[in-house]
Amino acid sequence: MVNFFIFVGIIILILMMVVFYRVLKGPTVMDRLLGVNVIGTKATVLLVVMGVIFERVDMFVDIAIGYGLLNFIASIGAAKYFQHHKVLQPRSQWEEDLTKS
Amino acid sequence: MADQFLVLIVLFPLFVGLLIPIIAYFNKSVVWPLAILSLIGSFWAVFNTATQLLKLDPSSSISYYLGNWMAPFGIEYVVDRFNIMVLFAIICVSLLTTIFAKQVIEKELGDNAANFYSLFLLFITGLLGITITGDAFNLYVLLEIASLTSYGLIALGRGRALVATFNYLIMGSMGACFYLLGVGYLFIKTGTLNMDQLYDVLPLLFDSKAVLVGFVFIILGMWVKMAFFPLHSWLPNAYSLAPTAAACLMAPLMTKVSVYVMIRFMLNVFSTEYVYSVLTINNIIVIMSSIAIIAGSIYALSQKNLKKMLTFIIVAEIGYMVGGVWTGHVDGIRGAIYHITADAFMTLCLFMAVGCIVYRVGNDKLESLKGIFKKMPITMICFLVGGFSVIGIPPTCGFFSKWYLISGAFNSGAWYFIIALIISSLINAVLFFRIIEIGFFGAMSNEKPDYKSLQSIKFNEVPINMWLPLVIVSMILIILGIYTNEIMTNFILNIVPMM
Amino acid sequence: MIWQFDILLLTLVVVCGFVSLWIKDLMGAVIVFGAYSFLMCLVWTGMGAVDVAFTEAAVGAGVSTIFFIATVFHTSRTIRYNKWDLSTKFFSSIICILMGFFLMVAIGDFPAWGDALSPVNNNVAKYYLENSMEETKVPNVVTSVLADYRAFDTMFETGVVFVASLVIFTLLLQSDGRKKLMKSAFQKVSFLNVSESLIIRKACGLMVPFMQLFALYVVVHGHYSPGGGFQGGVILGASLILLSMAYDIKKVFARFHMKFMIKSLAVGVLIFAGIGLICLILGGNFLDYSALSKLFPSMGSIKSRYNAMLWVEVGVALTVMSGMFAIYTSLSSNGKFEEGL
Amino acid sequence: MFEYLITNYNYMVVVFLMMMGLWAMIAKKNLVKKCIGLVIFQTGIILFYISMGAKNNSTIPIIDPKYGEAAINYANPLTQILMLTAIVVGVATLGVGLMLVQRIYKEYGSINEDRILEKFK
Repeated sequence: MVNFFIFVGIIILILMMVVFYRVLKGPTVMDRLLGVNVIGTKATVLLVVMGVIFERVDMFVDIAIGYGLLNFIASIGAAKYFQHHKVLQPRSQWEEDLTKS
Repeated sequence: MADQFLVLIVLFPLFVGLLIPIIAYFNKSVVWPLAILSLIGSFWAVFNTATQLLKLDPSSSISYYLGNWMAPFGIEYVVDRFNIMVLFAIICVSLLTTIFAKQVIEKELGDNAANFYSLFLLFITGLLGITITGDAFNLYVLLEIASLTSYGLIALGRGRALVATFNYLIMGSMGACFYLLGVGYLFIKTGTLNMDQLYDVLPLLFDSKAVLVGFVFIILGMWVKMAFFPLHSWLPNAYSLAPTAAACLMAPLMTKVSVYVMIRFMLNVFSTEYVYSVLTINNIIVIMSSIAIIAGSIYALSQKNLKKMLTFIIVAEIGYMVGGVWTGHVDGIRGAIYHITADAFMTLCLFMAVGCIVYRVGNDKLESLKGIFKKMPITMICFLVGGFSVIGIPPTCGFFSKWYLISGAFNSGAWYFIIALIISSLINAVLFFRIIEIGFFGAMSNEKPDYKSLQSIKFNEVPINMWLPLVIVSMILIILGIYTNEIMTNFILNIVPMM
Repeated sequence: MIWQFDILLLTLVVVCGFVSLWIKDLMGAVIVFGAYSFLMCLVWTGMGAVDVAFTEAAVGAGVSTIFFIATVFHTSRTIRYNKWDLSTKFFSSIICILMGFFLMVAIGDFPAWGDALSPVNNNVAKYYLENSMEETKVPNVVTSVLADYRAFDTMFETGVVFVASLVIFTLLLQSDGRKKLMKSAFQKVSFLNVSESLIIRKACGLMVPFMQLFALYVVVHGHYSPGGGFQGGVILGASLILLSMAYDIKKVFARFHMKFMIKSLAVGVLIFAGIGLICLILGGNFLDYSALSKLFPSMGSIKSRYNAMLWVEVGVALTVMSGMFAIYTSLSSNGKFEEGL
Repeated sequence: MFEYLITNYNYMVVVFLMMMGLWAMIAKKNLVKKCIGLVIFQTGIILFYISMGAKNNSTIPIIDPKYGEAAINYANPLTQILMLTAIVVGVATLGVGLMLVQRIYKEYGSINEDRILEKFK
């Protein structure tokens, strides 16, 4: 049974890696933000899976809840950033800088 | 009550430091007296601990178990004849600085004064804790308390202080992290954090590479914290731009406490056998410290600003202590240990005097010191006593520590260290006699003295609570010098094992 | 510990750290760095360090990313193109490679990863695992060591939070802002008139009570499950942060004012240190909780340790909550305490 | 070889993380990037401590009669406590660092080290 859950965990990790590609490559910040959010959700599941492997689910659920409650704060913060600045792509700006100097 | 003095040393400033933000909302004028009271309480506790200690056998120590858990399981406080001296130095320096600082703080900080006092006391708490603790990880936490408060204290300064603080923050965190990493390397091989137990366990592991790397990183971390020469870049700006009161407290103490931690780890965690016999890097480090001394002195010579000059003198003094310890001769180590206390008071004397000058004159450029002897005689005489001590003129304590350092270097054959010490003394003499020339005769060399403007200068000394601590410090410098022999036989002789 | 997860996760962590240092858009770097702390949390859970993982989840996911975003918000987001500075790069790579070499050399000397017989796992740690249950009746050994055996460290750790918030608050607050802040104490502010999106407001409003309830559970249940004062405090602080993002800082200050915040910062540490002081006055050593049984004779020394730890955790939570909120408000409003992020 | 990799992989990652963090702290010119480097450096040390406290076939350090009382069944609590403290210290240092970045930007209008130094001249 433990092996099965380890297998499940590894599959989730591989799924995370697929999303991770978007986080690393992401042409705009929004891609990265969404990617990080998806990683956050996957991580919540993975925490519970680890709890099953350790045979201590009751303890790990606490962490998972805490994690779930907190991981969208960063997203809201970033959203508020874009509400004020309204630029997704700073590339043009620093290219300007580049040509000036 | 009698056995609780060790913890009371730390508790007085801690509690008052925490209470000040609350009290300041009701009454701002009681903050300064409260701070002084707490430091007097702490001084009382140190004094009682010292009397208890002196009744015991010279090589023994007093332990205190926090939470009543025995040593390797809980945290232990230890006082022996080594750190009681450092504790005395810390508590005297901070008490005198606090008495001195009232007007300066009000003038420079205004609204922020209450929070400044709180940070000030917590900084002192951190330093006292570092000195007294017997647990390697507890030392890290207290080191971080002292560092964080010092970032805050420096950043309250003027001009470029912010950028200087940021550099200090990066370097300081790097140093603390190196220390933590080094402790980790020892921990993974021994499984304990208590210094006494590490001392017992480590001799079995002397050929282990992990222990070597741990030692290197602990020493490296402390070098960053004490601004040993190639790693000194954060110090001059940070200390010369900090508010006067903060500079008076930090410049004498922070670096010296780091030197203390280094010596503590060399003597009482790793043994002298490991440091001087198993490792054979003595000569390299003594050469490095010789370079540090000469470089610090030359930088000091090129400054036009009084505070900046003093900060480079600190860099040179760090070279004295590191070099003295690493000569590997008993006299060198004794000289370095004695120099920790002596240098704390010397630096305090110089920084306080400069603080007084800045308070009256308004800046600390060398040109603006013309006729200062007539205007502020008490301050300048004390400044000169401090200066003579840095140069190493006999009745002051600077002479005796230098004498021990030279004797240690002579016996271990480190002639370059002797040369560096002599060159540095000469340069210091040039520095301070230049100030005497400007201050007393009132002119730069190729300018005609303007007697009329000198006549018009009036006696304008600083308030009594500023010059009185200054006079006390310069008295302490002379008294330490006169009683060198007693200090050596009662305290220092017993800490350094014979080799 | 599960080595398959460990290897995959650590590889991801290294890549993630590298990328966050690599990309030229600061906002992107900060967000990738958020993913870094998510992954670190999983690494620590994988090695059985649940309390550390909880702290990292609360701090990394909840708080430190927000601090970074606030800083990017108030400074600039673009990275200026620098000329290729060969000497600096050469110098720093030499230093890094030297350090890496030194550290790598010592690795061969370590006990293998996960070795139960290594000195670290046997010397002091073994004592805690075997005796903590008898001496304190707290099943979570991490809590008992944190709040009792090494309580002195924890007290100063709380002190660090106090110092950091005080430093940040003192240095960012401008003198005109200070007067305005004192005037605006506890004035009535309408919660209806806000510009933020309805969805965010409603969602956050629904979340906040549950978060606070959960945080209180974490604080008081720290003896039996992962968690304790610090984690609970961060979650409480995060709930206030969430509220001040949904409305704005002024409206949160109407309920939880700055003056009160600074006081509760100090009071938290004072509760901790005060309990220690009471022990000292009652004749025990500092922080020796068993001396409290003189005050409450019905509790034995073990029971009084158990209860004192609970109060200590409450003190820690109070300080950490107000500390995190104070740091957030200072950083996110650049010392003006008006709009915030 | 594979065995050696598994038993020492964590320590190697520690070395990589610390090298990356140190590089960022020394060589990067942007102050926010320096702060990121600082956090990576600290995480490296935390990973080092937690790795040394891991045990094969052990559960989390919360005593449960189901697993018996033998210390070998539980992960090491001591390293975890030390690192809890280190994380808190790290966050506090990070907060102070970011505060300084904001103040520096307010005074000098830039967070690039070179450009700030240019303004001093």
